[in-house]
Amino acid sequence: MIKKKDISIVLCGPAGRGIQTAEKLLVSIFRKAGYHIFATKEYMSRVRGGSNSITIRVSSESVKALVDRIDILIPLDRIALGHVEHRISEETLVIGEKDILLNPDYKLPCPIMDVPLTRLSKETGGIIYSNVIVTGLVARLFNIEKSVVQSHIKQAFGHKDKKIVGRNIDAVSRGFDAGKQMEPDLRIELRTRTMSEIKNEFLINGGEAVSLGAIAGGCRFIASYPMTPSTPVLTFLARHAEHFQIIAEQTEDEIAAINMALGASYAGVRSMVTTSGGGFALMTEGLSLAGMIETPIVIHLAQRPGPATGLPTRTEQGDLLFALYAGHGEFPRVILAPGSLEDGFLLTRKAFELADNYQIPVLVLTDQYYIDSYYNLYRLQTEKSKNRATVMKTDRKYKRFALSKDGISPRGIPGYGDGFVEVDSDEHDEEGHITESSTVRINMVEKRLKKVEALAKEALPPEWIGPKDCETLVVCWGSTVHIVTEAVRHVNQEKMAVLYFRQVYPISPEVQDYFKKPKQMILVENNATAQFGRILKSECDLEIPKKILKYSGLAFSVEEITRQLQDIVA
Amino acid sequence: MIKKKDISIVLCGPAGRGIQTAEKLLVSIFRKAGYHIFATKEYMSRVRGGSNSITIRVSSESVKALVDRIDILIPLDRIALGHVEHRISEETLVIGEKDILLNPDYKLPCPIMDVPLTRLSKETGGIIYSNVIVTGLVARLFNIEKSVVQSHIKQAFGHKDKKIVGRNIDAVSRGFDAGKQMEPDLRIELRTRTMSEIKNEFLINGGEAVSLGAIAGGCRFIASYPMTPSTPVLTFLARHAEHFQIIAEQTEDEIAAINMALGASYAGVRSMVTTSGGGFALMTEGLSLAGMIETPIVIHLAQRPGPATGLPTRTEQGDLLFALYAGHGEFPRVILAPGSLEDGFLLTRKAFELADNYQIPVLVLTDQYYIDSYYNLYRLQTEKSKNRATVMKTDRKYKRFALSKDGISPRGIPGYGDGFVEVDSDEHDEEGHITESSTVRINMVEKRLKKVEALAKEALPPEWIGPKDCETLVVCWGSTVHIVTEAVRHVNQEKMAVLYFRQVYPISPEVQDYFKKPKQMILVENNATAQFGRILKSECDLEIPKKILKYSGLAFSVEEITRQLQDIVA
Amino acid sequence: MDQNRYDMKDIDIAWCPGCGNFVIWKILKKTLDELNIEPRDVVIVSGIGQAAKMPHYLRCHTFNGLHGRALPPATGIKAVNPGLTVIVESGDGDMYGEGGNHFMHTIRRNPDITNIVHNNMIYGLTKGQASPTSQVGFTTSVQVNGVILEPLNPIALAIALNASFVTRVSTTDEDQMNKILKKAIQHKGYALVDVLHPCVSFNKVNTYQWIKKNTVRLEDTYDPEDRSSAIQRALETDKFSLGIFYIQSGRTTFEANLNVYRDSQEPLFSRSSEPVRLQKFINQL
Amino acid sequence: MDQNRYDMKDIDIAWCPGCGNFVIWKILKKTLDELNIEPRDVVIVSGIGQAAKMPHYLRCHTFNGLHGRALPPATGIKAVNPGLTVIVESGDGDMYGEGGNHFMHTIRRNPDITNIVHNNMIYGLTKGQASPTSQVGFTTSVQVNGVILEPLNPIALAIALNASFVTRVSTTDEDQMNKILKKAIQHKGYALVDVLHPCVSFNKVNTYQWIKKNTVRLEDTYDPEDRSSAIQRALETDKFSLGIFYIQSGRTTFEANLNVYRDSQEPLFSRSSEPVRLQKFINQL
Ligand SMILES: Cc1ncc(C[n+]2csc(CCOP(=O)(O)OP(=O)(O)O)c2C)c(N)n1
Ligand SMILES: Cc1ncc(C[n+]2csc(CCOP(=O)(O)OP(=O)(O)O)c2C)c(N)n1
Ligand code: SF4
Ligand code: SF4
Ligand SMILES: [Mg+2]
Ligand SMILES: [Mg+2]
Repeated sequence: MIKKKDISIVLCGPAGRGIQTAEKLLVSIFRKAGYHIFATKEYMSRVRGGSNSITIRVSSESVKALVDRIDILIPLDRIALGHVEHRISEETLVIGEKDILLNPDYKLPCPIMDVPLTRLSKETGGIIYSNVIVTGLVARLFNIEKSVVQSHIKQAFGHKDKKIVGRNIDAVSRGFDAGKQMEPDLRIELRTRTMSEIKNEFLINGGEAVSLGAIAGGCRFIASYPMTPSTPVLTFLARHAEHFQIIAEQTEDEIAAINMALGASYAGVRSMVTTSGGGFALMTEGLSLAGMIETPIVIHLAQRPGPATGLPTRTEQGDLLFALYAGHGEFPRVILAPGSLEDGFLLTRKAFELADNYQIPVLVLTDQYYIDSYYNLYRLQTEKSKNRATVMKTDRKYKRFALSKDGISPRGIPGYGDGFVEVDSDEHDEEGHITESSTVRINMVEKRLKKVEALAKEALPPEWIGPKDCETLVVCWGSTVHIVTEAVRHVNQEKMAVLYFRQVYPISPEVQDYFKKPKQMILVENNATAQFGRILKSECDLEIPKKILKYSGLAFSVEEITRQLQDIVA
Repeated sequence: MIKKKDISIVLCGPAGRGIQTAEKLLVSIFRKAGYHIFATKEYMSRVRGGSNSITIRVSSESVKALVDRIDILIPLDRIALGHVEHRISEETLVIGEKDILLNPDYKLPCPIMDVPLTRLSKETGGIIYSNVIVTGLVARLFNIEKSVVQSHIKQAFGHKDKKIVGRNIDAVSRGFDAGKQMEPDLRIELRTRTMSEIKNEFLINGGEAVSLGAIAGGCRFIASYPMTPSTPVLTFLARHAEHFQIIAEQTEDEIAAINMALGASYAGVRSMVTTSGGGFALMTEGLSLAGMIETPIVIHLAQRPGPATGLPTRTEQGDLLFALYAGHGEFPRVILAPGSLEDGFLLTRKAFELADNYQIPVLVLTDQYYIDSYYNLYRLQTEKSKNRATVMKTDRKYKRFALSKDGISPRGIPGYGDGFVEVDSDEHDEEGHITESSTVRINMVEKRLKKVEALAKEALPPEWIGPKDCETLVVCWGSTVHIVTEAVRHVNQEKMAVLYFRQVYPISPEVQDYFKKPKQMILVENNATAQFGRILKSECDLEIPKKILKYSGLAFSVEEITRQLQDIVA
Repeated sequence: MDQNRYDMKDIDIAWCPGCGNFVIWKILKKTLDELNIEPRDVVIVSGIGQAAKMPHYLRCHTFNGLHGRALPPATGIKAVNPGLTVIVESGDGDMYGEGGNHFMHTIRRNPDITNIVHNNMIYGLTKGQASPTSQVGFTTSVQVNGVILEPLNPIALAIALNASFVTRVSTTDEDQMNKILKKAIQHKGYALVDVLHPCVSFNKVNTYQWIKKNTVRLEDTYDPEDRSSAIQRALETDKFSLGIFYIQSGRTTFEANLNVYRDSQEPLFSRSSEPVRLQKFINQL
Repeated sequence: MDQNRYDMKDIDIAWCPGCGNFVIWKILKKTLDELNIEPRDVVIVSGIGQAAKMPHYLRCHTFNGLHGRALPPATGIKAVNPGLTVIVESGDGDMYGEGGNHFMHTIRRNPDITNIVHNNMIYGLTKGQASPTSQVGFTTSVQVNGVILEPLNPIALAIALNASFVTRVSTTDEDQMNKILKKAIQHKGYALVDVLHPCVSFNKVNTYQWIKKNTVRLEDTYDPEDRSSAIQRALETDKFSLGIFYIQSGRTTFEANLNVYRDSQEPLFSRSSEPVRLQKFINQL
């Protein structure tokens, strides 16, 4: 009998074989049962075939990070088994049909629960039902009631043809019964349950967190071109465009996207684009335009491994410095990097506020791991979006680029007031007309760059997670935060803390204080060249020689960071 | 009588009024006479009208930098006079027609040589001859023989209609005679002459230096889209394409340009693009592709003030950090920044060698001031371009991305040998085929980044100009070098030296040594945010708090730097 | 021309004396005035080039964006505030070269904007390289042996893409330009107005005289509603016909298709945010 | 099909079982084989998408570049080594969407390359958004209320741009595809081969049956040398005609126009550098 507080289940199989369906069913069953859930996936850049895997953690305590460890493995074919082999230990329980999964001379280091999937699925209606069969089986192992499982199936397939619903119920029941026959010591028991706490929560992934944040931030316009892993934000806003009165347009390319969004923003609505590496590269000229015409824009940049097309469906934190310096010429910007789902919501909302208040481009940096990971979370709370520099009604004397102390000019829009709103990608005077005066040029450069000071002052400080008087401080940013935090807990609860940067540029000037006490610092980044380390260096004169870097295209696991931290502090 | 070693003449007038013709004539006359010449221009982004100016320095010693000082000013209209007013001192001699140039209540602080240009030009054939008239006048002031001046006119206009040649000779002669009548104390005498030394030299500007360097580097293909100030390199190569067997193609946009050049490079010829800010922004995805497919490419990036369209015809060093981090993902690159014309030639040649040897993108960073400035220079010497990693003949086992110790794989091209040459913008295996293996990914990331070490070792060290045991070291890069060097000579010959970076990335590791001795360091950059300072900080841990920055869209003048250096060391 | 509501005070116009741009400028101001459209309701959007400097010379709202990228912001502006009259000013390089992809896809999108292209068959601002409409053999500092690419035929292209209004006019026929521009602005949907005009500084081939000689008005009996004959006429190569080649009246505009305007015509910018709606949504997820 | 010289060993093909891409793959290999072109003389250039994965499944040289950017490198390759057979493999999103500007201008440039576009009327690799050729009303995860943009007609567009070879074929008519592809590759100049094919995973509308039903071969008497009738046929909307719409045989290719090949046919890459020539030049400046 597996008795743990925290069980990790891995589903693995080729694209198109339904592991997502199994995932959805299991997650909804576990949720209903009152467990904490975390799930994430890694998948290939293809529509059918290959090997993709989903890791689900089911726990009686809050879990938010990827682990390597597999407690229960459900591989749909032999290739799938090979795909995750390095994660299998003696304590793993593999569920599946022995003959399909193993070749004669292969010795699995762990028990296998041999399920006659071929027969069972044939009895149900075909191989495509294997995913539902194993779902029933796993549910049984977790001591879920049969009727509960069946009702989940009904709910999930309810919109389909009756025959199909019936077959799926049949499939899940056969799986359930197969599970029942298994030895009782294969049963799983989660040590404690915390039902009540979770009941009111909801499950969202990173893509949804960012999308909800955009809506909360008052986004009314999104123009984008599909690109993994950034597309979910476009599809989410498109799906709910009508409900939230948003224009969601798929453009011919990324250049059109950012320029169209800038037009919409110029005309008065909060606008965004969502993109990834190569698409962002194409937007850099438009980014520079936003800087010049001081027109707010939010850019969601979901990173994936580069250069070029790279690994389209995998993860990396490799575009940070590019994001920081992208666009020709000199102009201010802000880069936010949510690591928690809550931050995905809050920071994206804040991105719209900052963009509006300072009339600048604001980047929200995520990555595939962040976008595709989810866990249960309290129901996010909305509020009327703060908007200091709200659009003003213009008068006849209106000047779009009137010089001001803080570099911010009152923002008018066409069709609201008696003034003319004129913007120009050339250097321009206060009215927005092309100029070649070097005096005006100097004033305008200074006007634009003046915003940097206030932005730095307003910068979100990093979050200190752990004991204030730690010996070792582990520095990370964005999507790695939960992984690092869990690892630190394993290594040394008392003497190690995490410093999580959710804003990576500009950096709050107080940051140096954080670095004074700890004896040792370790930097964790999901890239090869420690890009955030360079920012800390050039912006705050902080050097962190000890680094944990990963650039295989995959996210860190808790165990990986744990091991490497142990090596360093040993 | 003006007796100086070094006279600065400024021609100023609206676009389309022939100040360039006057410049060409004067320069060829002075050259023939054996003077050193430096000239540069600043001009507006328009085809007719406005006010442009050309500064020509005529000297008995080598001069290579812009001065503010005007010894002789030739303004073609009142606006022109106003345009350069701040550069006029009591010692300036203004040449022109009083009634046209001055309004009644305006008091010029200096002598004006009142020339009846309206009458003289009317006698010749119209106002368009004023430029040639003043040319004759200035020649006379410099004691040039009339016949010499006339023969220059013949040479310059020889290809035109006889009547036009005659009129121009008439115009220049009238100017000459007008000059003769002027008081002898307005005559100009250059103190020493160094005829022989200059006779063998030639005059080229920065654009030509880069273009000749490209030809010397074996460039066979250039694809580009016109953009000031980068276009001269395209037009130069296009003009001489036939002679040097080069394909020069104007593309539909910058994206096509870099991708086409990469195709040509893949197929085996040395290829380049020339562009400026916004065009470069559009190329960043292609830059990242070059990094991924390890295909050599030289990018000439002629900077102009941004953001966005900015000041299209003006100068700035504002794209350094963008150039350094442009392109998504992580891959090596080199950035060279010629300051002298000789370096324009040598470094562009070297760019092609580096690109080929390391199979990487190499950027040559110039700016408008650099491109449009010229002086006399020894005849550059060519040599067979070095090419360590020359293209190999492939065999059947050929693998384009074979792993190797230094990260460099033997480079094959299609149609030369029995192997297949396969490149892929996705992460790929040694053969160049798409892969999702994380092991291969790690190997390939490391393969690409391994080159950085060798590149750093091979980096050109900065040049130390001045006393080795200086107290103050003035650090600069690229186009400012001559200006800074001349200024330092004015401030303190003995205790001040210049450190000129011609390679700005990667930086030679020995650089730290240069910074150990001097008591004080001063950084000079033609931008607002001290971008090179950030590189010194993040790459070499060097902080230079004292900075001289300029971001008006204009180049520094010698006097400006002199003054600011004096203020700092005072 | 009399003082009109689009005139600006104290402007220094960067165009060369004698350039066709002045004619387009004059006619544009006149047409807008005659249509009785208030400057406060007009946004002129442009890219970069000599033509694209136009917004600086008219009293109205302006968005002078990036080279080649005038159409996307124009679409964005129109989408969030359909009450505005949106006019795109562009050059042949700007629109058909750098901006070619947006040209094609904006036609497909069909926002209600008027796209005026100053077609001088050359890159003016960058001092005389070939543009996509330069004729074969035309020599420049880059095309030293003459243009070898097939000139782009914007009229045929737009009709092939089923643009909803396609016209070619010329600065040599001001009267026609004025009349047609009026219709183009009034047309509901994307309208291409390709204007032939001489670049006196750099294009020594396609001069005023050349344009005069090589253009002819479409006959009065010509029916612009017939796509098939429109494209035939567009493909003719002996002379450049002037007039409205093609009108497709029935087509819905991009904005009209947007569901944000299904129940309300209020421009998007003035709608207030609804945190309660979002909270409800979150609570139901 | 028998083993042929373009077959690769041990490849894991990423396409979905039943996808039309397999048919194009088979026919392409077969055609190249029948034309007796050696793999060593072929470069397949592609962008990004499902279609664009093609180069990985043929034994020959390959340049798998960026999304939308296949034509520029193909042009560069052909220009420096005209002896190579250059084939561009692309999807409808890749070529007509992201790559639209290169599509237009490459047609104008007319390099001798064959441009095969796998037109499945959808973005396959990114899991089913509308492409420029998606039909009006087609719903997807982004176009939730259906496509509102006018579908792009690549055939009409190419003819309007005076492409030198324009054809539409379909995976439902393998025989015709094979014959026409042969001609396209043999054609000297740019050849557009738009191939209708079903995306079985995401496009549930334009299926194999739908294509079968909605296509018809151009009649045998059809004369592809007549541009005017070609464009008429291209604009027809009731059915998609299959066949060669337009051939313009006389046109010079881009490479043939390059002066580097005027006196010598030697590919550019194998010409040695000439420092002496440059020195002379410098000495005369
Ligand atoms: C991205 C980018 N590339 C190039 C340029 C340089 N540029 C400015 S205008 C222009 C061409 C202008 O030609 P056209 O659009 O025909 O306008 P015209 O000046 O002839 O009216 C070019 C190439 C630029 N500003 N931005
Ligand atoms: C610059 C850039 N933008 C977006 C993408 C994402 N992307 C890859 S393929 C593709 C569309 C594929 O559609 P299509 O070209 O029709 O090919 P198919 O998969 O249907 O064969 C997109 C949007 C990318 N790789 N690069
Ligand atoms: S350069 Fe040509 S198009 Fe531009 S303003 Fe001058 S004449 Fe007109
Ligand atoms: S996604 Fe569609 S086009 Fe791509 S391989 Fe699958 S069926 Fe074919
Ligand atoms: Mg033009
Ligand atoms: Mg497709």
